[in-house]
Amino acid sequence: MKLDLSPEYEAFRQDVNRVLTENAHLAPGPEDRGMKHPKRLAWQKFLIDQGLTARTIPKEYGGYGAEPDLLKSRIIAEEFARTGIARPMGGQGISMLVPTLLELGTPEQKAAYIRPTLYGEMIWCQGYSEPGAGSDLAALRTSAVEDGDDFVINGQKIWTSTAKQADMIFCLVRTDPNAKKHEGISYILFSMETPGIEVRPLVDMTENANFNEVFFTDVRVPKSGIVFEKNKGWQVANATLTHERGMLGDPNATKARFLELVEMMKAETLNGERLIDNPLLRDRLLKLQGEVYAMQANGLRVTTASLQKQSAGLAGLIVKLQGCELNHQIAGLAIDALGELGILYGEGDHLRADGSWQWRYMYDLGLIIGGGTAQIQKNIISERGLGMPREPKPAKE
Amino acid sequence: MKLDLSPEYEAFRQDVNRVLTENAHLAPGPEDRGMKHPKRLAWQKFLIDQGLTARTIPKEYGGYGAEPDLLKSRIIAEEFARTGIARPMGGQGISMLVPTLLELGTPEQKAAYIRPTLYGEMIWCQGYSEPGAGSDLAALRTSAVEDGDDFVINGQKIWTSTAKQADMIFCLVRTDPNAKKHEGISYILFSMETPGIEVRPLVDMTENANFNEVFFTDVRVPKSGIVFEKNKGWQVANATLTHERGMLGDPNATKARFLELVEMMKAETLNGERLIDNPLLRDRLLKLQGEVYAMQANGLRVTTASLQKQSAGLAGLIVKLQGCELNHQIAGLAIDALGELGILYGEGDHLRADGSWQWRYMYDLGLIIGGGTAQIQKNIISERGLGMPREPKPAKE
Amino acid sequence: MEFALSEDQRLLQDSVNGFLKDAAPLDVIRKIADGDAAAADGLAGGIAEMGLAGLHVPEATGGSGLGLLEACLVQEALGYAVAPSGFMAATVASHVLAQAGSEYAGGIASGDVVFGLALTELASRRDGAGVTAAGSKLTGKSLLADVPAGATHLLVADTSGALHVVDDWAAAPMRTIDRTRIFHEVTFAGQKDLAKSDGKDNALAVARLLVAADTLGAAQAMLDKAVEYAKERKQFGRVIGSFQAVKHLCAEMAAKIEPARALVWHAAYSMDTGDPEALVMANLAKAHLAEVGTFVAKISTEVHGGMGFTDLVGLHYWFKRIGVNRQLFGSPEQVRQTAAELQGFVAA
Amino acid sequence: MEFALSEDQRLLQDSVNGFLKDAAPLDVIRKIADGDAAAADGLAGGIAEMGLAGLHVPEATGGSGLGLLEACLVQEALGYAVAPSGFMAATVASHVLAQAGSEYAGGIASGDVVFGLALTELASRRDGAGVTAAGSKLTGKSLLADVPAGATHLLVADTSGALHVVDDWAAAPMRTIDRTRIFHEVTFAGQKDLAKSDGKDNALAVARLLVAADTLGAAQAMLDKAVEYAKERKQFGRVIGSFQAVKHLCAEMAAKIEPARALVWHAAYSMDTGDPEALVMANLAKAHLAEVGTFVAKISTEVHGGMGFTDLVGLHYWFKRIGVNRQLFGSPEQVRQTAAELQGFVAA
Repeated sequence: MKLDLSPEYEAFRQDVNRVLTENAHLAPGPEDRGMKHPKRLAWQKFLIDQGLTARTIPKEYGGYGAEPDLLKSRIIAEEFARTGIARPMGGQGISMLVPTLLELGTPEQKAAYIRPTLYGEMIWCQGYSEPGAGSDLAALRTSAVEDGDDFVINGQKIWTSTAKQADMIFCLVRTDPNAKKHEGISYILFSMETPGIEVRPLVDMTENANFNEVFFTDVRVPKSGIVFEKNKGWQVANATLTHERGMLGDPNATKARFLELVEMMKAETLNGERLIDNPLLRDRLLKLQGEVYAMQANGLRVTTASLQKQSAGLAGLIVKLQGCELNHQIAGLAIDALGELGILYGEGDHLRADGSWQWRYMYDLGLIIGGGTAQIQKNIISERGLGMPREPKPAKE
Repeated sequence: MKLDLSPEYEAFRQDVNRVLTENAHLAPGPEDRGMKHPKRLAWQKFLIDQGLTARTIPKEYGGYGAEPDLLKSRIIAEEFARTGIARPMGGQGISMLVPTLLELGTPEQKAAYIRPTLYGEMIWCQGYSEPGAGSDLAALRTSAVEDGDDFVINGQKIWTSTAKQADMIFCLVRTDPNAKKHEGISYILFSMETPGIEVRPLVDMTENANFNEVFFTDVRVPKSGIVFEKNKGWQVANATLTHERGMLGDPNATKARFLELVEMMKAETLNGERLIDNPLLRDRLLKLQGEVYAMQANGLRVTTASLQKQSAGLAGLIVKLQGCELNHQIAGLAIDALGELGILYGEGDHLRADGSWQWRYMYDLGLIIGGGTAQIQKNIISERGLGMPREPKPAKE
Repeated sequence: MEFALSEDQRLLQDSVNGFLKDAAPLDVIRKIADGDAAAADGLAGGIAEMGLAGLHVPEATGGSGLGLLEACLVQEALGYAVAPSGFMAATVASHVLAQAGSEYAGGIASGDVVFGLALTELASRRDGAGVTAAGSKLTGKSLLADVPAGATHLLVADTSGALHVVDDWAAAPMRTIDRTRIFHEVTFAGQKDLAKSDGKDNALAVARLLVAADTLGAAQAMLDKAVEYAKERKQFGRVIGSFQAVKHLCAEMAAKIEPARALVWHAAYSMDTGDPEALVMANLAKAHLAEVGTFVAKISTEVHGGMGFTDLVGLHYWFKRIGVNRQLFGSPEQVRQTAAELQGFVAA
Repeated sequence: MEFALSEDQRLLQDSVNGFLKDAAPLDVIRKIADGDAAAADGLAGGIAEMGLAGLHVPEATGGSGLGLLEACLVQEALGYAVAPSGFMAATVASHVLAQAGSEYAGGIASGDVVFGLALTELASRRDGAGVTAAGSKLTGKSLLADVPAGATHLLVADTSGALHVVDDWAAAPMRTIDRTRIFHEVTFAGQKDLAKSDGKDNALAVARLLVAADTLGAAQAMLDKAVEYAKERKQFGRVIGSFQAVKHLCAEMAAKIEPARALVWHAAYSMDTGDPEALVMANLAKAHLAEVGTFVAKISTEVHGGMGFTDLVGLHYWFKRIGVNRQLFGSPEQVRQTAAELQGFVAA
């Protein structure tokens, strides 16, 4: 066990920190609105050139071309968090599509899409879930019917973030209605400019439209958009799905929220007494601290496992279930501690932290549900982690 | 809504109280050991003569022969609780077998068994559960094979209380191995003196043998012991099973335990401070008080429903699940409040309340499990109470 | 001995539920949440026509003379429909003022007087809130006051716990997660105190009891919606209501709601019959329903999956109703503390 | 950066687990619980032969010089096997005494000295317990002292929080639900204080950390047994482990145990490396494992159904181990209070 860094990595951390702080003036701020604001594009290019993002992606596709080194990637992420300087662009194009193309894309697809995506010139959205296919994603029904060199797509997607801004979509469609449900699906790329696509914002309980519904009516797209092979879309999607699960429940973000809560409870008072001096609120705070520290240590185990190219096993499988729940509880304590001020939202004199505790309380509940509900997570933990049997298939009635 | 009693019932309560207090000297005490101690038998006879037990059972079978009046029965129970005078005999013979015989027994069976059972001269035990048939009681395998006028019984029962003291057993056996599992079962009565019966005490986590295992090896018993009809035992058993479920989780007993806890927390100190003055322990106490009062009020709803010959619906179905869990939590808080003294058990200077908090903590966990685990209870609540579908039958592999 | 609703009580329940089913369906609630004044006035007018404001006003002073049990049934129905109304304020005010022998109770019944509540500081003072009474003049501010549209008077608690009536104040809206109900920050600059009462414990107990009933209704609605959704929604070729995990989540909600309902009824009945434990029960009801409600709000949303998170089915209106109720007139911990003090559990 | 066990650490784990598998199977534990001295001595002798007592004693004074992380791995193995031992006392004593530069540490390693702990009153005083130090003499009593068979010395805390070493005391056994471990009430009537230390915070942190590791092992055992049982036990024609409800109960246990293990390791590593947050983490580990352990003990028993309640499978030995550990050296609330004070969260 060794948690401090070797001199080599310590030096790397200092380099990263220096590059970021010396060039902080180049970073975009909240005032630079729009995903393609020139300042954002320039900052993204700078970060790639410096190897601070797209780090391990081959030079030929516009990446920095470094050897994979998870520890260095972790150091970079930590320095962005520590300095609070604007992070590189994220988005599902960079986090999910690019790895997929690198693994399974045709040379043409790689050449056409990876570079502009990395540089933020091409925004993507994801067309996976449907109203009738949530936990049971493979039940998706959006159809793609062959017609000459094209597919004609009809159907509806939901939970599509950045659909309004997206230039392109990577989408799961059913290309063989007669095959078993996992075997008739294809993974296809096409332009959001294509006629017949309608995007409707999906307002949620936070009052924001964090997601959209996307409707396809006779959308004609070229067959060349298929990734890997027709009817092999399920395998293509799974690589990135697992990737997505990993993204949820980052213990460092949880730790940061917990520390915010501590500061708030030191600053706020109730009937003239600091909230943190209230024994009941303090005990709840300390209970959560135990869980926060446990999840943080668990995160170190998971990172170490990936550094050593090993599976983290249960330690990895439980992250989403525990992490999202813990974030929800941290926000819940903050709301209870603030009492009648904790339920304020939107705007107003007495509003605290822009209502972010309430926003988190609701949004984290959405994350508990999204990307595999708690029930799905428990199925996975018990079956993959504990080797318990799957539920028997129901008898046909 | 009306919680106080009408004058008629108030008068009845006073009569009951008078009879009990004036005759308290006749009541047996802990020193009068043995279920058939003369003093116990005499007290039981006195209580029946006074209509304070076996109240609604016809005179011809040795009962008091009064009209059913749940409110009067409730008043009687409350007066026994209030005065703390020795209650009438209970036991599964009186609580479960007698109602069954009254409904389905032959004239001979009624004549032979009900009176001695009521008077405590005949002790019964129940042979239902088996090692392989717990939640899934209908999977029982103890076999009864016809041989002339007899059945020859082989197999094993478990969770049999008072098996050591019992003169007789009411037992579920499989009389048709080829029928569907619910249709090959018979309900049969026979003597525990019959050769081939072995009783082994079943020690549990409380260190006591609250139950036994009973082994049958070629036990030959007369067919005349069958109640109702051969292979109809499942229906016979169910009437009494539901009866048993009702018995668990009495809210008045829970309230009494809670009040004990309050007194304990007022009397005991930690580092010189009364336990009840500790804000964390007190808040947990008040949380439980809310649940205790809720279950007590729920109990009033259930009683009222039965008074009005109506089904209590959900209010009745949830009693066992919530009640046992609440008792377990009350004991759990008592243990935490007593800290290092709360884990003492058996004997010793510093032991509190004879270790009854620990005994309850463990025994209540047994009750959460026994007579239908929490999982079974939730199935029942969701299916019978909320009308949700049963799980689909698994496909044959 | 009968612990059940009388025929009249069930009729009252049915009539209020029936009215709200027509007058406050989800699309009306949405309009009100979006600030549609006509929709809000329409609902308020309908409720006024039912004469609910005078429900708890003694018959002698022109009211219906019904008890807090009936009031809780009405409030439960309002919570079930997430309908905003001045009913809670009217009921708390009529309870306190009738006890104080004040003449205002009659005005509440006739509708000439509409009361609001500024009692938050009885439980918690933050951001310098708190009203002080000097002579017969009030100064200071109260947060999260419940000021119904058209309110003519406020029942105000000062920092000593004494209650006052005023007919003049400055109000600024306070926006919460629950957009169906508007709360206010009210400020007093020497307004005249028209009547004084020391019924603080009663006022808090009644207000908290009604909030408990409101949460009970909202929680029952969330359970009903979850069960209904689980019976329709299909995944993996089965309705999700046939999965044991989903069934058990629904069973757990029901197992908590049923006894909670009995507790609210029992507490209200005890208040009406002057049971010595009445105030304790009313406070326990508020704290217990806050916990049960929070559990149900989360679990029902989870059973709804992604739909529960969206605005499409509107489930969040009930989620937010329960979330706001949890904090009104004191957090669960504060309310349990009151119950402890009422029982002498707290060292003097 | 590597958060994982080293090769040596895994070897240590395997050797201790392997030894206990042979030396402390359930039937041996049953014998010990039933007071079979030979069985107890046999196990104690085997553990002594492994030289575990000196594990945390500095090499300079003849010990193995291993850290608290290694000690936690050993304690976790002992908890997994519900095996009684003097290891916890030896480790706490050697930690405190080595820091105090006392010569006793060497004796612990050689086996000439066997330490017990009388530290309960650092967290809680009840029934008039408490030891006072006047001059160099101790008087008073300590409850639930951990006095291993053959103990020659005790590490004793007085009411001021100072620690003392004594080699003479009167002891009366205190029987708990856990019959595998015998605790004692120890009484002092002017016994001589042989060494003094003020390492109170450290002593508590180490003792609590080791209890956390012990509970971790016991909880892991209860999860393993539940999963194994659920895969074998059939009801309704299926192994119960195929029912979603049972699977989810097991998943919930695993989801709590995995991060808890990481917390114990991290806390131990922090103590070994002198991390400024070390004491906080050690206390959080004790409190957190107490909660996780209580949950797992209940749920694993439920998964075992009636069998879990009986003595037949002996599951209750683990249930009781966890139950006793929860209260040792302070209840969860008390331990969290310590963690709060260490962070300056408590108003002076």
